Amino acid sequence: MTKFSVFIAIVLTFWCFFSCKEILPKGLDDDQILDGTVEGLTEAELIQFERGDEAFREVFVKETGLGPSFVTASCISCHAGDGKGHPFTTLTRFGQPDELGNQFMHLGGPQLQNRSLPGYEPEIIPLGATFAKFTPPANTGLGYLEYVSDADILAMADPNDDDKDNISGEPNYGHIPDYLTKKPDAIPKNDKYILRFGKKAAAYNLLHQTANAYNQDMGITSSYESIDAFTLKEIEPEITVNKLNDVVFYLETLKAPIQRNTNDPIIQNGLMVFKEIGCEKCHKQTLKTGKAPIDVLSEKEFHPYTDLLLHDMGSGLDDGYTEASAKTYEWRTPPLWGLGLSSDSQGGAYYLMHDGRARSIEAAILLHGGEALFTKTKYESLSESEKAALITFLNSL
Amino acid sequence: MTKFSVFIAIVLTFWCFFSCKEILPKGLDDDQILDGTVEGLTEAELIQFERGDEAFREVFVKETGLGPSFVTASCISCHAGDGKGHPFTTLTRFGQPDELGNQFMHLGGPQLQNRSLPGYEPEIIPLGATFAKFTPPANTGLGYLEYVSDADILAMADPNDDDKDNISGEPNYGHIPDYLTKKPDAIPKNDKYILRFGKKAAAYNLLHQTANAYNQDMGITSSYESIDAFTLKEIEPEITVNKLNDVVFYLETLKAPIQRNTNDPIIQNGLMVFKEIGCEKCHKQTLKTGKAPIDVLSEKEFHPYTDLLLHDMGSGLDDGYTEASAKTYEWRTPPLWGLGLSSDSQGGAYYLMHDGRARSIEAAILLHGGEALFTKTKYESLSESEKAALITFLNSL
Amino acid sequence: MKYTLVIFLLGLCSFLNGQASSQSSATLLIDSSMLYLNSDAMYRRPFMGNNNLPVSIGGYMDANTSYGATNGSKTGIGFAMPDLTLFLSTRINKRASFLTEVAYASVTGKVQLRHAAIDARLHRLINVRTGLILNPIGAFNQNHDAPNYDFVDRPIAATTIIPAIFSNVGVGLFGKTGNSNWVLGYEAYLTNGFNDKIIDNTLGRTCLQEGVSSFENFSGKPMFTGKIALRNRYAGELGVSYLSGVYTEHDAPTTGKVAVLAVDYSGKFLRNRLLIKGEIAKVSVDIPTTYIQTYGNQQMGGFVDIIGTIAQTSIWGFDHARINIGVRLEYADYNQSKFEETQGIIFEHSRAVVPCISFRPNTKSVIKFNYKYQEQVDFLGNPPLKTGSFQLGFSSYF
Amino acid sequence: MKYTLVIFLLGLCSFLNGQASSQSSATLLIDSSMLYLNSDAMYRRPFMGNNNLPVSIGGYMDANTSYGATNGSKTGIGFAMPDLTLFLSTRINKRASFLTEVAYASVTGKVQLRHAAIDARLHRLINVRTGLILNPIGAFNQNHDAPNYDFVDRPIAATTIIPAIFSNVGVGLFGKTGNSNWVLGYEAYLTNGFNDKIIDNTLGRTCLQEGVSSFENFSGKPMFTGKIALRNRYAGELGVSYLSGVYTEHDAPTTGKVAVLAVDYSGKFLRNRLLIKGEIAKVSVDIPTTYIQTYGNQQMGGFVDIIGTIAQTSIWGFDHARINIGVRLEYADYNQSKFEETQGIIFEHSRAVVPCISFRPNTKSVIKFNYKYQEQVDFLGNPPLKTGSFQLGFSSYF
Repeated sequence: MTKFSVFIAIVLTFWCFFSCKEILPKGLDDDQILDGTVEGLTEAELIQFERGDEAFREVFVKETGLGPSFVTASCISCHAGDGKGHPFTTLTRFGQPDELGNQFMHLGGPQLQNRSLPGYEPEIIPLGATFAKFTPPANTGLGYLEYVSDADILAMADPNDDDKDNISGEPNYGHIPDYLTKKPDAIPKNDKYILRFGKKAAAYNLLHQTANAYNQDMGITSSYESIDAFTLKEIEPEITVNKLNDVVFYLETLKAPIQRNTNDPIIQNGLMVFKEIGCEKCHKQTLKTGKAPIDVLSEKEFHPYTDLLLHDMGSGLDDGYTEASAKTYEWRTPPLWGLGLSSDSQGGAYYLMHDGRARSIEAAILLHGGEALFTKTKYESLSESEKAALITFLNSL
Repeated sequence: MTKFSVFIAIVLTFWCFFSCKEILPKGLDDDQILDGTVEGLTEAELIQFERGDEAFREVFVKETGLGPSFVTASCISCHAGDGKGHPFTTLTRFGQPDELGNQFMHLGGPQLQNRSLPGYEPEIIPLGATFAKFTPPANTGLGYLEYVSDADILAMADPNDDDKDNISGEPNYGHIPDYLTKKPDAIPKNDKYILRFGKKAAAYNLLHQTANAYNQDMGITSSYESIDAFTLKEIEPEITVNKLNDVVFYLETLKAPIQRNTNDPIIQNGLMVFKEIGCEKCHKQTLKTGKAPIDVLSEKEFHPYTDLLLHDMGSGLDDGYTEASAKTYEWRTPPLWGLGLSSDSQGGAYYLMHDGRARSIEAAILLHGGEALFTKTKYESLSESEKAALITFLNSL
Repeated sequence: MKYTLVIFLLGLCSFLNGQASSQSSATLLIDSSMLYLNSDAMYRRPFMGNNNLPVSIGGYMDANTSYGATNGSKTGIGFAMPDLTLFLSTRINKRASFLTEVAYASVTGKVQLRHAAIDARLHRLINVRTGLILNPIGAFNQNHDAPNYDFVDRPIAATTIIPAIFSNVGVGLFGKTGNSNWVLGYEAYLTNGFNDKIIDNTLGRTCLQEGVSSFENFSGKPMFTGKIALRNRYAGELGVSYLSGVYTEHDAPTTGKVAVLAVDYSGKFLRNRLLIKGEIAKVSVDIPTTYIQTYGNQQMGGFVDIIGTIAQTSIWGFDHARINIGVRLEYADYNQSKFEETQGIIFEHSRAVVPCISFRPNTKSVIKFNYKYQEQVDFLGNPPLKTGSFQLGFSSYF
Repeated sequence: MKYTLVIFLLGLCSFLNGQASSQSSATLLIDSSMLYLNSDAMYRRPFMGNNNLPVSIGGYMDANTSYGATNGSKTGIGFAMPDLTLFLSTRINKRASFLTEVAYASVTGKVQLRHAAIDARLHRLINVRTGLILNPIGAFNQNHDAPNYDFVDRPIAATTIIPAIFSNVGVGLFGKTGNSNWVLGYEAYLTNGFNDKIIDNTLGRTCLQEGVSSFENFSGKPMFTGKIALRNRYAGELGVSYLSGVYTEHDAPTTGKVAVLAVDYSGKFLRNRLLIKGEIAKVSVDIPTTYIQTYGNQQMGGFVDIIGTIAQTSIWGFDHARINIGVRLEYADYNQSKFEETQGIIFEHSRAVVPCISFRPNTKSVIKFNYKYQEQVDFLGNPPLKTGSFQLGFSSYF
């Protein structure tokens, strides 16, 4: 029966076609993506991580409490692949140029809900307010950053520049809401606590950050942050504390980004340049966690390239907007880990610095002013190959 | 085919029939009904108004928290068409003749839940308590009354009758529960605030009134008023704060009643009589709102015919029952707007004065005593045509 | 639930083209030359036997659209399909038959059983009916098929005073006697009855429909429904029906009595060119005196349809097509009590007039054009809610 | 509910081979020597008449299993039965017929009505259809039966750009004209349409399917769906269809416009050994400017199936068994807008290639073996989600 042989031939042709492709597509290697858990979680912790991951992807609708005014409808839409965000979800905060606390809370501050459900008007910036735009940061490795001890942070601080290196980082101190548990190793000053998350380090910990984000980014109230962002009235919780805790746990246990090609001599050279010209004075290569309630995060060394401190970044980056004790020109050193993978979550492009204005890593370096001016100048005087090595190194993070 | 002509004939007959009626019935004109919104609400505000309207119509059942003891099962059953109520839903409050606060709270005071679910006993007035009956008031224009400033109210007060006109109105002062936000322009006295809603002006604002009404009229607890009226124990909220806020917003944005036939000379004459014989000393024609969080209610003039003050109404209206600083014989001047439409919500009849005992406008006038005795006497001495003009005027409100 | 359907549907599968041969279809898979195993059971159900008695299937569809206004607020145009039902009947043996009516509830997506009972004849006067029974209270409940009516909506009183469709699990007897000019029939059933949603409902008024509890009986007391009907060939049919039961709360001792008395009439005159049909019902419900008076203890309502055929002719190949005009007058008073406080009457009533024109190509189908004018008065008697609407409907048996 | 179905389904069972006698069954309880009473109504429905026209019942089943991986995360093997449907059709009279399709929704356990309409013919060019109608937008929606396709999954664009199965209650006209070489047909319906779940959904993108509101119309404005199709004996059929309506929130004044334009083609060549079939659709939805840009106001998608018969032979007693190979290419772009902030394009698209081999023992049944490679790109255009899977399916009419 010749037909049967035709059949066999066709099947073989098919097979050729298949073998040319990834028949069962593999994922990218772990060092090519930002998501994934820290190693060593227990099974119970993995279950909670999965729940948090699912909650992180939840798209809210009218019925589940979205808005009525909001920035976006899900966590994931700002942090695709757990990476940095896109100008589309860049948010705006408004306030005032002094450090006496936000004067516009009764007018819907600090955050602008620039979108709304049909039939509702989105918020607009009130007259007289200053504002800054914040691009969503990557989520990875946040658990490590959360458990760096206050003592370690203070050890890196040098508010009066006692060592005369022009770098005078200091922590952001602020009052924290009652629903937050103080860290056992907290070192408060005048009832104010060291804050560490966010562009201006205005969030105390990931619970603070998450409860705020649900409330201010999506208009989702919780029993922690129960004031509706639209009506400014206290309303029923729209998510449970359980779900909020799951998301916090998810953020805490997302793995730290993994550096690629660490043995490449160009990259090793780039790291040397990074240290030589002074980048590492703020973008500290290595930190360690203190005691953490999650075992695998306890007393671990890691490489975030940040000191979690505020630095004067110069007038070019001064938006006239303050949070807690951070001045208008002060920004928290952003961790550089995961930098090389940023464009995979920003639609193939770069949107760097706090508001995404830098369209490449080099552009970002060149925007450094204030305390970083000296280092930026040094960068400019590097040879092309040194510059290339530095950029290659940064891209490997 | 003659049958076809028969058919046509029939259709025409039908058409005649239709044309004799309102085929698609029109509603009554805006000045003939009490419901409807104040003008100029935003789309978002209209949405909230609609939600509040729906909640106002909700009939509670066992499953949704009704009772077990209650006065009625829905807001609307006391305020049909947003107008005054009927003796069927006239409620009873009990207490004592002094102003030291309700002594019967532990026995289910201040309000009598005179009905109950099958299997439960309704409440009875405890031994030794005095009581008064309160007919449900109309809801219209309440938002305007809510935002009259304390200063304006105090300006109308004359507790010691300094101007010697026999009229000595004073505000009701009382402590207010924690869940209420104080008005920014509040003028407290010894930690007590000016109350303004209700027959004896015992409610601070519409949220106070509404949370109380859910609790005491229907046995529906909220996180504001969480003590179950039957068991006197704190229980889970049976409605959400959201819904409560929607109903409050609904009440705030119900339009003010619109006067009819204002150009009719008889009515204009009636108004003159109204002022001449002194009615307007308490039933103030024109008030204005202060700053209000709802734009369209802010700094508006309106014509409620009340001063929101307590007045001695004489022994005939003394029920021996007090609320806050109101004495047994003191009653808050009820707004007269909407008076002419009262019978459209009271089943075609009139039930006027605080407990509905007056079956006509004239009967209500004649029940005035105390501070109003002088004016009542003047009324009695009017000519029939003057009396008729006054009544016609009142009916036009 | 899932399994139910899977099995059901698989069973039906074989149906598609197996009609020609009454030889049972799926049995080819059972080799009768061998002994049967337990696993063969599904293929050995009696319905697969060769000598199964015939089954009939049918149903009806009812779809409509309307446009109207209530006190000045206009409704737009929307389409609705309130009814899609399926009937099935089969003769079980020479003395018994099974009949069921199933409806698709379009809003919930659920299938709703309206009737499913086996009737067995012992004698012309003594037939036993058991299963889910359409209670014979009034006439509409047992004769509710949309294609039988020239009006788009069901009668107000026959759905909100008497429940409709009102069926309960139970058992009872029926029978009739007579001759070609007169017939007298009776029905008497004991069934499940009502729960306390009769008075614990969000309508704010007594409503039997809300408390129908077809498949469970919390009170432990059966409900009685009975009817006597007399028909004369010329004068039409007159029925008197009575319901007596209790309503009760789940897990509570509280029960109250419920009674309904209904009288119905239908007659055809002028060689079937004039139809007069109507019913009137009176409901009594025990309401605790401490409960809200808006839940009345007496209700009354009824309707009358007058339909005349104005043309009977041959149109589009339909030999006996009819054009009817008619009118329905209806009234429902949900609360016949008086206010304790004032001794004034409690209103809470509704009345409507519905002129209609309809086209019936044959007896199975009807296209209906109605105008409905309705006034609803609240319990205090305040100015009514007036609704006027044009309704276009289509109902057909299939 | 359980009882409902059990009883109903058991009842239907007996249907299996009961067609032989058109003599009706249950009427034994109706004594025709006497007058009928109202209570006889349930036994006097037309379907019990002796001359009832035949009813046809059928359906199809679709079951499959698959194994694959998405970006390295493997799915295990699972079995699914996405479709189990039942058809019922009956002729009401010489000008009208009723047809319904009911599907068992295996996930929810509900019975889902897909189509239930009465068609009445006034003229070859003027037929009226009323009831729950399959809206003729694209070709797949009206021709969705799994046994007609050689692919396990439904086309992406025909289910996520155009809704499927998409049916709404309404009324309309259809008709056709032509000769043995050419035919031109049209359809035009007014039906219920969409609610605001089109943009208020948990998918985070505009999706017509989410907003289908078949049985209720909140907007008060009917939706129009129309199609014109032209077929040539040799060149195949080309259809152009258009949908125009609004979507709305319940109890809110807000409405937005929805429009869909679709073009479909199918043709058979080489003596039916080559089949080409495809459709392309463009969706426009008004989105408030203050809403989230991930909910796009323009969508576009389509698919093309190319199937060739490589063997037509006699196997296992099937005389005309066929072996087909083919491929489906498909694409769906859920958001054709640009970001306001960057003027960069919004991606949010999906594309797939699906080679297949299938075995068709006869025209009613098919065994399908597919490989499906799909890439999904998020709205920012980040590296895609890649899925590859082997799918084995079986679909058959019954």
